[in-house]
Amino acid sequence: MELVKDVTEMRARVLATFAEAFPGQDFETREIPTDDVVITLPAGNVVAAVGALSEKLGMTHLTTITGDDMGDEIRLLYHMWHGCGLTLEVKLPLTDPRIATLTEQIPGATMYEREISDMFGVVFDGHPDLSRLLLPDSWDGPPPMLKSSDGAKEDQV
Amino acid sequence: MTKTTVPIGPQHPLLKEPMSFQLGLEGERVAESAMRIGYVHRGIERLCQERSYVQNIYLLERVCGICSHVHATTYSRAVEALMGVEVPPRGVYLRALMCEFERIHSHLLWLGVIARNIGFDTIFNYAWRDREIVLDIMEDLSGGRVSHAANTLGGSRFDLTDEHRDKILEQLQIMDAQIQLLLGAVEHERTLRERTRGIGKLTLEQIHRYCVVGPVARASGLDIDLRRDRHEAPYDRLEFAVPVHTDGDVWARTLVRVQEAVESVSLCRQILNSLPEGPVTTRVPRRVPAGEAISRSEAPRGEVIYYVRSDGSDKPARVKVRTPTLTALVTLSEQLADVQMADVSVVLSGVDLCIACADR
Amino acid sequence: MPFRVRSLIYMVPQIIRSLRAPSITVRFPFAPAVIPEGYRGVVKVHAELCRGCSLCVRDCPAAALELHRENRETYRLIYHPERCAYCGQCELSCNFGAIYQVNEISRSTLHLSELETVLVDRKPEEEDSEG
Amino acid sequence: MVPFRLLVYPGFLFLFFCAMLFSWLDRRIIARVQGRVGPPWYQPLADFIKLLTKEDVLTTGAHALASSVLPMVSLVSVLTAALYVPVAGVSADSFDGDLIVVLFLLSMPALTYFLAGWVSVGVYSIIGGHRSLLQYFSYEVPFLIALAGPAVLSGSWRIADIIAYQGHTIWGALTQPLGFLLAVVGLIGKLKRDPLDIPKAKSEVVGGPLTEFSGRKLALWHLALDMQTVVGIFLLVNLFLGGSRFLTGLPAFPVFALKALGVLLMLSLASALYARLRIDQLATLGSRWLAPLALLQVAVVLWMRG
Repeated sequence: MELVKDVTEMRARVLATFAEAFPGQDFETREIPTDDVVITLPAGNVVAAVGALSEKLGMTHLTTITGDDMGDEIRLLYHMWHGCGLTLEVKLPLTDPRIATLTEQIPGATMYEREISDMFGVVFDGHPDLSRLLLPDSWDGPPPMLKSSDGAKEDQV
Repeated sequence: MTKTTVPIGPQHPLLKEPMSFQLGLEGERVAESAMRIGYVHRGIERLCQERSYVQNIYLLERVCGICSHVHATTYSRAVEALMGVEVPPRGVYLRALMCEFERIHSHLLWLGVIARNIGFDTIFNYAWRDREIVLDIMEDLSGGRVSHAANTLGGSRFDLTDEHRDKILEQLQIMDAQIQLLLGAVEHERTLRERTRGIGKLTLEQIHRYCVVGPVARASGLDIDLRRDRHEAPYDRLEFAVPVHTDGDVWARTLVRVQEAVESVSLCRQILNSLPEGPVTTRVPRRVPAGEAISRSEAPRGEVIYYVRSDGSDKPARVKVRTPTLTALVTLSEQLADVQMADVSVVLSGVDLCIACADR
Repeated sequence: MPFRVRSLIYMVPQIIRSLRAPSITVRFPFAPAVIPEGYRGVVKVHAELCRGCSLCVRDCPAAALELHRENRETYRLIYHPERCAYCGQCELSCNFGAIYQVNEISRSTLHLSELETVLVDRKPEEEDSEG
Repeated sequence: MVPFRLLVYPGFLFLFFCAMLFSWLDRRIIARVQGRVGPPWYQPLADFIKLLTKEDVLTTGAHALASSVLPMVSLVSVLTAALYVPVAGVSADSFDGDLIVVLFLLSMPALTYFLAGWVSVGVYSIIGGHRSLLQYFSYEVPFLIALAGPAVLSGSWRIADIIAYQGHTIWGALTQPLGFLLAVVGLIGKLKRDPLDIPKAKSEVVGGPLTEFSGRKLALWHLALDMQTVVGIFLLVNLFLGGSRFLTGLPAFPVFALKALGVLLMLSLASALYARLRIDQLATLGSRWLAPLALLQVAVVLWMRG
């Protein structure tokens, strides 16, 4: 397995791959400590981007997906690792957040997507089984990690 | 043949923490399995948003009871990166020292658990007896056996004197002999090998597909270890081998883990012998500038990742924890397919389940 | 599978060795429990050093410390061992070296409320006599 | 004389005492091997009394009568078998062919064990019951053939005659070492001890057939198993180690006790030395190694008799 040595190289390689896969599109990028490049993508492009990365660069290791309620939108961060970190950032609207599932490219994403759908109410289109992962089956409150939720009620703790 | 449904969990002698499996059995063969976790979900990620950066160290230490130190270290590293603070070299070494002790402790604990589950109480007692040496060292160093509270933002909370170091080196000598005994038993003992060989096989291709990390991945031939691959201090100045096997079964995982423990003993010795002089902590600002940071480290079970976002206040805006167990859980349904009822215990303990980690 | 006698009797020398070695079990109630020197046990305070700045209260992750302040001179610092996580952050946070941990374990009681300990009970006249 | 032999020595009371003693010694030996201290001497008795005082819970759907009768059947068949097994040369009764009766009575507990799983309807119980039956077929055949060795050699199926035969030749364990080893393995399987505790493996089937039993019934089950251990050990001592004879002039009882403790030590060490086998591994072991080797031993015995 050939690993990428540093962040600058990672950024250059990934951007070159994306320029090929999505011609004519510009991507906002930033570097964050320690050793990570964040690339912002439109929500519809994630599946194609992950496909291109695994095909061209052999990057198949998805570390996890982070959901983050920014107050006005939900951010999904797809953390990947291949010698140094690469994070694909996607922004979803707060009302009816939806995105295509990654489970076909990367079956390991199953758990992460179920967790996000539990905690943030994001719907992953095409996911084989979006049942509850961490929350109890009887949970009927809003997704607990959203800023608008005030956590669990007393009898659900 | 009629199918019986056998519940394993939420409470079962095999599981040390609550999780639930429904196994559809045809005779003794497992035909289908369904899994449910979340019984020990404590909402730690949400709690983190309501506590200050300092308080979170102790909260995150309680994500996992076994690899508590590595969680606190990884989190501290992310916050230090946000603050732009560099930890003095002695602090870095002491953190790594504790991580390696924890690795020995975790792997021996696991060896005991799997030995218990295959009915080998002698190995169980030996492994846990020897683990006691490491626990004593850690208690001596930091004041706690399991929750060490050995980290603070900006460095390590404990320091070593020279005589203390010599005492630990002496104890490591005993540890070395004991671990060799256990390694010999794993390599040569026949019943142990017969029970674990060919069980829970994962191919390299499956490892890639499910993004599995840690000893489970290394037992299937994926040569991945963040301590080495990230070229980070102090591991870039220490010599250690990363044991990799290609069989992909529980026996290979056993070997990988025990050999890793042997390597860790040598790492501890190297760290103690090359401990740099100087302070162990540096002063940190009370406020954390806005920004985000990702920090990764190699926990005993594989890669731990922390994503921390700060909005400039004294509490983090988002802390994301990914524990290595979550990746291994996905593979369980494939590992459990077609095994015998008797091997369910071997498969489940083979991946080193830490359910509290996975639930958070 | 080849038949090897060694693999069947591998553990024999080990168990003979441990038959001769002393047992490691501690007979707890009959033998003294040794608490190591550096053990982080219950929290104590050098009352004369405490200024009531409440830094320890603010940093305590388990909310085990409480400061009840009436005015600048009159305050009480209360400690709840049942909530304490024994992490020692209070010791680290204190700028005056007033709060510290000792290697004792908290006693057991029948009622949680009995555990509550008043660490500092500062009244104005004490302040005067010291000053 | 007969009531004394039935009830006190070598009957019920003596057996009860031995069951407690052996169970304690066994736990103590294993503990020492593993670097622990082990329980105090009164632990097995305390466990027994504690279980007697516990509430007796019956699961829904379980057969009430069968679940209270089965432990008794198990205990009674072990006690009946004990009547014909001499302790230091003394037995309550003896007749020509009593070895066969003893062997039959000693396989009764295995059947009741299976039925116990069957009547108590829990999934773990039923799986455990199936396993105990499968295990029965794996160990019983080599065990019986191995025990036939001494009988064929001495030309009698009466235990007293076999002891007498060894008295004027040498121990059975020396003429048939293989048979003795196989008999010990068979006994481990019969008693469901580590490493052949497959039907009650805790990490797999919780408590096996006894999962749903509690209180007095569980106490009786444990007592039956402990007594079975004692009777099985005594039987091996009589058939393979020459009963109470060692050198002329030595008193019978201490010699017999020493030999019995020796066999117990073998059982304890075996459980400390090995991991539990899987049921299919035991079946393979039984049919590929144990049974053919036992047959070989009997063939050698026949050749020795000429």
